[in-house]
Order: sequence, then C-alpha cells, then structure tokens
Amino acid sequence: MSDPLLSVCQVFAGYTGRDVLRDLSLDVHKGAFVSVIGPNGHGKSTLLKCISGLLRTGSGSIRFSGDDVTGLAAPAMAALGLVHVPQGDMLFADMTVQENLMMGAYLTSDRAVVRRRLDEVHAILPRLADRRQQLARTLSGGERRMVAIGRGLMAGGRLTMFDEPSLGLAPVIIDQIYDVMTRLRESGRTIVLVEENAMRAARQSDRMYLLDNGSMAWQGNGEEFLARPEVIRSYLGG
Amino acid sequence: MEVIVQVIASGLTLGAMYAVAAVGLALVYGALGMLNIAHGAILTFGGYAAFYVITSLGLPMVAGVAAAVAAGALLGLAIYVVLVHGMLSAPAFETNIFIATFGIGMALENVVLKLFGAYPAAQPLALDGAVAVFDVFIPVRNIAILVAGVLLMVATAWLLTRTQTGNAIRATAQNRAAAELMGVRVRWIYAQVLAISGALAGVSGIMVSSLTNLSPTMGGDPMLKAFIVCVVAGLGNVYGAMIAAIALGLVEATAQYLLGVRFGLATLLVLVILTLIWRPHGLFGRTQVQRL
Amino acid sequence: MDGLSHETARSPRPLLVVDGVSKHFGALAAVDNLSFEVMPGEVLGIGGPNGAGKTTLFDVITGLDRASSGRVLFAGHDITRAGPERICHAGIARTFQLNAGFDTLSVRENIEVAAIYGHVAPVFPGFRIRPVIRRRVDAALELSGLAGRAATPAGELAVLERKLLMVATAIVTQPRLLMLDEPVGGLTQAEMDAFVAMLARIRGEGMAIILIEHVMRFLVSLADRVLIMHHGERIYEGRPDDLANDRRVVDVYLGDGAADLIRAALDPGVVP
Amino acid sequence: MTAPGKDLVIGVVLVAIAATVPFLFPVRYVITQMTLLFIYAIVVTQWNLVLGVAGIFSLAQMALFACGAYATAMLGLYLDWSLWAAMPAGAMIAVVVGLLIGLACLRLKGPYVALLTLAIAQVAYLVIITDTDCFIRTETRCEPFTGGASGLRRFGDLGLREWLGRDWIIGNYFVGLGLLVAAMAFSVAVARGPLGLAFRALRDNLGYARSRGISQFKYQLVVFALSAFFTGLAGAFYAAHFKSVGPTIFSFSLLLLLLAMIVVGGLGTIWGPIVGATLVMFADEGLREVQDFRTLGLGLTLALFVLLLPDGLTGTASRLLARWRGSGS
Repeated sequence: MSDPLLSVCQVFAGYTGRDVLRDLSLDVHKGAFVSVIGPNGHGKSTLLKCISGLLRTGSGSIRFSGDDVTGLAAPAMAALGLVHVPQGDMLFADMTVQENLMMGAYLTSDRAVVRRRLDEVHAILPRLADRRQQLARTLSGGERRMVAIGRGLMAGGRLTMFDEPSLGLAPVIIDQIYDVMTRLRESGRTIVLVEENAMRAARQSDRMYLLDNGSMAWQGNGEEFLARPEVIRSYLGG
Repeated sequence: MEVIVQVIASGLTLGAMYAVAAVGLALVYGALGMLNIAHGAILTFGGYAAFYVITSLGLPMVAGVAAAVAAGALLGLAIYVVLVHGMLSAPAFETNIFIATFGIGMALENVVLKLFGAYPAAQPLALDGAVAVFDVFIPVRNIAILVAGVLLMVATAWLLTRTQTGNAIRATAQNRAAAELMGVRVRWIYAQVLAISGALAGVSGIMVSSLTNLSPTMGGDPMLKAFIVCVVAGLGNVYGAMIAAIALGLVEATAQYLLGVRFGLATLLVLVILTLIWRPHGLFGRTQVQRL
Repeated sequence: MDGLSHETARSPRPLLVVDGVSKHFGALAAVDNLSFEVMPGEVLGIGGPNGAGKTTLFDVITGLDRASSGRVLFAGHDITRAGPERICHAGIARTFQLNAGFDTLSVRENIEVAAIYGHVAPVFPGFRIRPVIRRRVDAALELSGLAGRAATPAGELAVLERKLLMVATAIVTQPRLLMLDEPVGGLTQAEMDAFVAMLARIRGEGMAIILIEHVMRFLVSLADRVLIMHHGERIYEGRPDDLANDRRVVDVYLGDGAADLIRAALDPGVVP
Repeated sequence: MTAPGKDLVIGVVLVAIAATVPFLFPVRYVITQMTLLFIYAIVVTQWNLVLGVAGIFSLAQMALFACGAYATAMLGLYLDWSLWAAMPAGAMIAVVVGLLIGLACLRLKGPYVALLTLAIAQVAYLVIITDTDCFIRTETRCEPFTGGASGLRRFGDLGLREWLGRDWIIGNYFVGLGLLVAAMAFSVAVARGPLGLAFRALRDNLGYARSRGISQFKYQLVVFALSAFFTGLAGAFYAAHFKSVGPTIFSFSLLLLLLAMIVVGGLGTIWGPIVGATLVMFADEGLREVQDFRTLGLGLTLALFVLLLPDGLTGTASRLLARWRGSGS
C-alpha cells in the first residue's frame, strides 16, 4: 500500500493544563473518505485544529504528503493544500458570498483556475450563485454552511477536512449537505469528515475512527461499524 | 446663502481632513483591535517630513508628499515591529497597546520638539489663492484638501475591496482564524495595515499643517477628532468613519458659525458623549453575544 | 423576593416552571415553545445534539439572555425578566460550559466572592469577611475537594479543578436549584467518577439539579428524569432507562435506522 | 504573616521614613516636591482601584482631581469658606461627578470607556480655557468664573503660617502625608476586602460575576465614587497647598506621568502605585539636567514596561518571589 497522504502519529495536544488529545494516531490515504466520529467534547474538532495548524501539538508528529509538517502554522498548511472547513462556519460576515468564496482561493493566483473552480462550486451549490452579492451575515444557517463548504472547495486542496457540516441544521438541509458530500466523494477527493451522527457518516466512509476521550476507541470501515451495534450503543452509554 | 456656502465649504474641508486621519485609526482598530494613540504623533511627523524635504533640502512639492507618506508608513511599521509583534499574543492586549502607544506618541512628539523646536512653522506645501463660489471666496488650499481627501477615500475603498491585500485585510478583521485557514499570513497583514494607516496619517499631517501651522503638538487635535469620528461610527468601521467624518466636519463648521469658533470641539465632544450613552457601540456598531 | 426563602423543600409545588419559552436569534429559533417543570430535590438531565438549544435555555432561565416569549417561574415567582444577580439571590446557581472562573483570584477568593454576594445582596459588604462566610467557604472547599488548592489562582487550574470550582462557587450561594452545563465534558472516566461522587454529596442536601450533558452514560446514571432537546424542541421526556429504546432519540444521535439496528441486535427473537 | 499584617508593617515603615525627611533634608524644594509626590501618590492609588483592580479603563481621574481642586478654590474665592471646610466639600463634589461618569460608562467596554472618559475630561478642560467672560472685577482686571486659561488664585490657604511661621510648609507636608496614609489605608482595605473581590470578579468575568449575584450597576458606581473621594481630596489639597489652580492639571504630560507611575509600579497591585509614584518622581528629579528629554524618557519607559514587564515592578517581584518559594519548598 502506498504511503498515506496524511499521517497523524501519537499526537498529544490540548489547551492550558489539559490534554484533549491523548496518543492519537490516524492515517488518510489519497482518495479516501475518512470520518472521525464520537460524542461531543471528545476532541474531534481539536484534532482537526491540530492538523490544520490552528492549534499547536504538544508532542507527536504530523506528516502531510511525505513531509513532516508538525508545528507548521495554519497559513503554511493551507499553502501545502490542506483545507479545513471549520465548525461554526467562521465566515467573513461583512463580505459578500462571492467575496467569501474568492477568499477560499486566496493562494491561487491563476485566474482561469479560480474561475473554473467557481463554476464547479456553483454547479455543486447552485444556491450560492443566486446569493452572489448578498452579505454573509444575512444568510440563513443552511446557506452559511454552503458558503463555508464552497469556500473550502475554492482552495482546490489535496485534502479537505469538514468539521460537523450538518451541525445545527434542519433535516432537509442536512440531506442536501450530505448530497454534496456524496458528490465530492464520487469526484475522487480526499476527505476527512468529523461527525457526531455516526450512522450518517458510516454510509459514506471508507474508514471510520471512533474517538473517546481524546484517544482512538475503535477503527474500521463503514460496513464493519454498521455490523457492530455494541459499538454504536456504547455511544449512548447504554 | 453665502453663509450656507461658507459653512458647507469649511465643513467639507474639515470633514475630508478628519476622514483621512480617522480611516487610518479605524483600519488599525478593525484589523487588530488596537487603539493607536501614537497616530497623532505620526501625523505630526508627516507634516514635518514634508516641511524638511521642501524647506531644508529644497526638493519639489511632490518629494514633500512622498516624504510624508514614507515617514508615516515607516513609523507605522516600526510600531508594529517594536510593540505590536511582541504584545499580540500577550494578555490584555487592548489595554496594554493603548498605554504603550500613548507613551510612544508622547515620546515622538518630544523628538519633533527636539528636532524642529517649539515655534510654529508654516507648511510650505500649501496652495495660495481663492476661488469664488456663489460670491464666496473659498481658499484653493481648502479645495485641495477636499479633493485630496476624497481621492484618498476612493483609493482606500478601492484598496480594500478590489485588491487581494484589501480582501485579506477585511477577512483578517472579520475572522482572524478563518483568514489563517485561507492561507493569509495574518501578522504580515497587520504590519501592512499599520504602514497604510501611518501613510494616511502622514498625508493628513500635511493637510492639517497647511490649514494652520506646523507645531510639535499639532497632532493632538486632529487625532482627538479622528477618535471622535471613529467612536461615533463604531470603532473599526472604515466606511462608517468616512461618513461620520464628513458629517462631523459639517456639524463642527455649523457649531463654529452659530456658537463661535471655540465651541466647535466642545460640541463634538458632547456629541460623542451622548452617542456613547445612547448607543454604546457607536452608530454603525453591533453588539456581540459572548458565551461564557 | 423575600417570600422565596420560606418555601419548604417538601412542597409539592414545582420549584421551577418553564412555560412556553422561546428564544429567537433572527430567524433561528434556538429554543422553541418549550415547557417543563422541576420538582424540589429532583435531578433533571437535559441531552440533545450540539446546537439543540440547551445552553440557550440555561441562559434564558438564569437571566443572561431574555426569552423572546413565554414565562419562567421559580418557587411561584415570575423571574422571566429578572437580571442574573436577582435570579442568583432567588436561589438558582449555574455553571458554564467553557469553565468560567475569576482567573486572577485564588480558589478561595473565587468561593469567597460567591459566598459574600451570591446568597443575598449585601447592602454594604464591609471591609472584612465575616466568620460565618469563612465557615461556608471552608465547607465548600472541603466538599469540592479543592482545599489543597485554596491559594492557587483559578487561571492555573486544570479542567477538572475548574469544573469543581464552578460547582463550589455555585453551592456556596446556597441555591435551591443547581444548573450544570456539561459538567463532565472532556473529563476522563476516573475524573467523571470523582465528579459524580461530589454530586452525590450535594444531592444529599436536597438541592434540585438540572444538568446538560452529552456524555449519555453520565446523564443516565445521575438523572431522575431525562429531557432530550432537538432544534429547540423537546423530543423525549421520561425515565432515563427507556432512553436508548426511544426511536427518535436514537435516530437524532446516530442517524436514521440506527434504532432498528440496535433493537434488532439486542432482541434475539428478530433476525436482522 | 497574614496579608493585613504585612500591609501594616510596610505602611508603618514607609510612614516612618517619610516623617523624617523634612528634618533630615530641611530644604524647601525637597519638601515641596515630596508634598507633590504625596498628592500624586494619592491620585494613583485611587486611579489604580478603577484602572487596575476594577479593570475599567477610565482616563477621567485628572478631571475628578480638578473637580476637587476647582471646587475648593471657588468655595474659598466666591463664598469665603475656610479651606478646611472647602476641601471635604470639594471631595464630595468629585464623588458626585465620579458617580455620573460611572453611570455614563456602565454599558461601555474597554476602549470605548477610555475614549468617553477622555472626552469628558477634554470637555471640562475646554470649558475652562475658553471661559473669558467677566465674572468678578478686581481693581486691575476682570476674572472669569473658572479662572480661564490662567487659573484661580487668592482663595486662601490652610492657615498654618499663623501657627508654624516659616515652618508652615512642613505643616502642609504632614497634612499631605496624613491624607496619603488615609487614602492608602482606605484603598488597601477596599482592595483586600469584599469590595475588592467584587471589583476583581467583575473585571475577570462579567457574566459569571453577575450570575454569582454581583451587581455590575452597583459596584461599578461604588468603585467610581470611592476612588473619586480621595482623588477629589488630593485635588483640594493641591489647591490649598499651591494656592492656585490652573487648567494645566488636565495636560497630557501629567496624565502620562501618573499613568507611568501605575504601570511602572504594577497595575492592579496593592503597593505598586506608591512604589511607582516614588520611583518615577525620583527618576524625574534625577533627570532634571536633561529636562528637555523628560517626556521622551517617560513615554519610552511606559512603552517598555508594558512591553517587557506588563505586571510592573511589584507584580513581577511578587511573581518571582512566589516561584522562588515554590521551587524552594
């Protein structure tokens, strides 16, 4: 098997006085759809922040496409082609939808490439084309999520990480978001998905990691997960 | 009629002048959450830089403007390198940078005093003559200030909305972490913002001194007014600051006409006090919800 | 508010009544026409996925945020429009999700300030801390197990200690209702056990408790009754042991079809 | 030793040193400067309550000082009050103004507080210096109500000359020292006691503090009023001692001096402001030779301290001490 695109190795990390991640390892191969599941507050978002450089790792190492990228800051990770679509969208609230999308392609200087990606994003998320000139702060929750996802796609990175893209949305909208996920998967992108809703993630995933209290509790593929109800049930503490 | 033209003309001149100073402050506050009290001193430096280049070195006016811009930008950059870079991640940044730039501002003012002396000097970069509008003679320098002010506002707006740097500045101001995820090197943006703000202050120094005179303490009054403009607009709101500057310039000119020249600033101060009591985040500001 | 403190804990009347409360942020309904009651001495667990409106509900009850509509009654008094200070004095104390603390104050000072100001509003707090306050502070330090850390600034505490400190500052105000917002989020199993032990000691004193928690095994082990929220609405209210059998709850947490899967796996009579 | 015990020892030692100065150095200049130091020290200890302990970024302290000074001068000048009566009255007026400023700042945060209080101080300054209308007419000229740009004079003094003759200045010295002791004792009691806890709790986390029953409304007004009292009294004594008041007390360089005292000593610490006031004052004297560079030195000092020692000298010292003890045990 070829070397993984992203490899997280024995990482400890956290905030003052506390490790949120403990001895955590994970691999993501090119073209794979990997999901990280687990109840809230168990370090899923912290893991993504460590990978994208928003948070310093305490110890352990992170490799991205063969290079040691441990300790690199977020802009440098972005320049390497790592895209992080953060939880809570973190849009540029006083910029238009279009400007938000263009910020996604901040590091891409080739205008033709940017235009092609914009067309792609508009094709996948047609609502964004209609809302082009609207300020991000005036959008509904679902539209904001789509801007956040579209902004991530505009970077055209080699690995895209989504942090709970269905969080706080109405069921109909969640379905739409997952349709987008499916299409991205089919287009062959490498994706890491953080999700609290395990069943939903399981249907998509080539590989699943279950996080419990900052360490890996279980890993396997989606079908294995669906076949093991006791793992599912431990989720609810039963 | 003549009175109205007079008041509007002088109000617009004042407004354009305040706008140039206030936009610099608003940019810095918007991007970094930093009140730059040294802004007035930078403005003074700009005025004197033009004076020095034109009067002492005998270079042409354009060189004077360039010198003011360069001096302002360099001082802004220096403030970033010396103070901001080290303090950004330390606790209580907002309070501490306020105190630090207050100190630096006073120190810079003292430097000007040592270099050029306490006596007021005339700004050589000033235009003479007047133009009649509806039988009212309006000095050419006022018109020049208005035109320059409007051009600078347009240029700033263009920079912020039409350039990659401008987009990065706005993005950083609105969400720092998200900007970093897009690949924006935030600290470099901060340095640029301080340099741009300093350059604007430098130009504003020429404007202010061409209306009055050069003196080491000349930055205090326009900076105070720029702060008033920013507070009324809501700190960090660049476009709000442009509008508020023009509006407050007109208010001040009206107050000066109706109440007497000495009540101009007092009127503005009372206005800012009332604004803050009525709307704690300024006219265009928004309250933010905080989670504990 | 004087009449409040004379109610007895055994009163059959509900201690807290949330009556048709909604909270809108623009078009979004964070809490949507929610009603429930809490009896004196009862432990109510509130669960639900992220963004279900649980913390907003706490903010509304404790006066940090205003309800868009509906009423909140505490011990028979309307507290819907009261500020957080008054609600604290009425007898509701809460903790916060992000582990709030007075970071530059020592652990002891954190508890002292709550003891002095939290029970009743002093007309003038004086220049010394009264012995009766000191005794209450000592008791709270003991109860929370933080006595050994009394002189440490709160900002230097680890997560578990910060959570314990928040509870200590809450109980020292002598509340009749304690509201805990994700009290064990991010704790290890051993730490969670320590926390449960402390809550058991508090319960002995007859205090009613509402707790929000994602960690279901914690919620289930502690609560007398469980309420699950989703999109600001109640989707389940009842006994904790029935929770895992409730179709909507399982689906909300795990996704469509998970309920069938679990039922199938756990019921030997049915072959999936 | 307990904290109050330690405070008492430090206080007694400082007072003992200060009490011997007029006899060891019976030089008029030294005594005057020391008296001025006492006045500034009172202001910074009280300003520290608002700025450091309560964390409210108010720049109106010199306006409150001016309230006390001007009220005393005016009561003496226009109503012929004894300054001993006018001083506490001036302090009470400062309290009322302090309450109003506190009320105006209630809903504001951080930098907005700084700008609002600065605006209030500037309005007061402008009102005074632009006042040129004749209020009373002496033989030679006419005086505006506030004294205008040149200030107020000839409103009497503390009357110690009648008792002490040419030693009246030593009398004033001890009045100043007495006021400083009272102000310091008061601010220590406030900062170390339940009130200080409330102020610091509100500063550290407003929402959490309110949820623990601390009223922001009440205690923000209390801290403004308390700190205004001794600040106003210091202003009143300033007027009585120097027998004149002018608008220079609003100047930015004086504000810079006082702010430097607090920051050098340690913002929010108990003894920092006094230590800072003394050090800055002595440094200022030492640099008399290079008077021209005074503002430059002060400004750079302020910036350097905030950059390198944001806890000031006493804050840093006590932290190092704690670490040293921690590693020792």
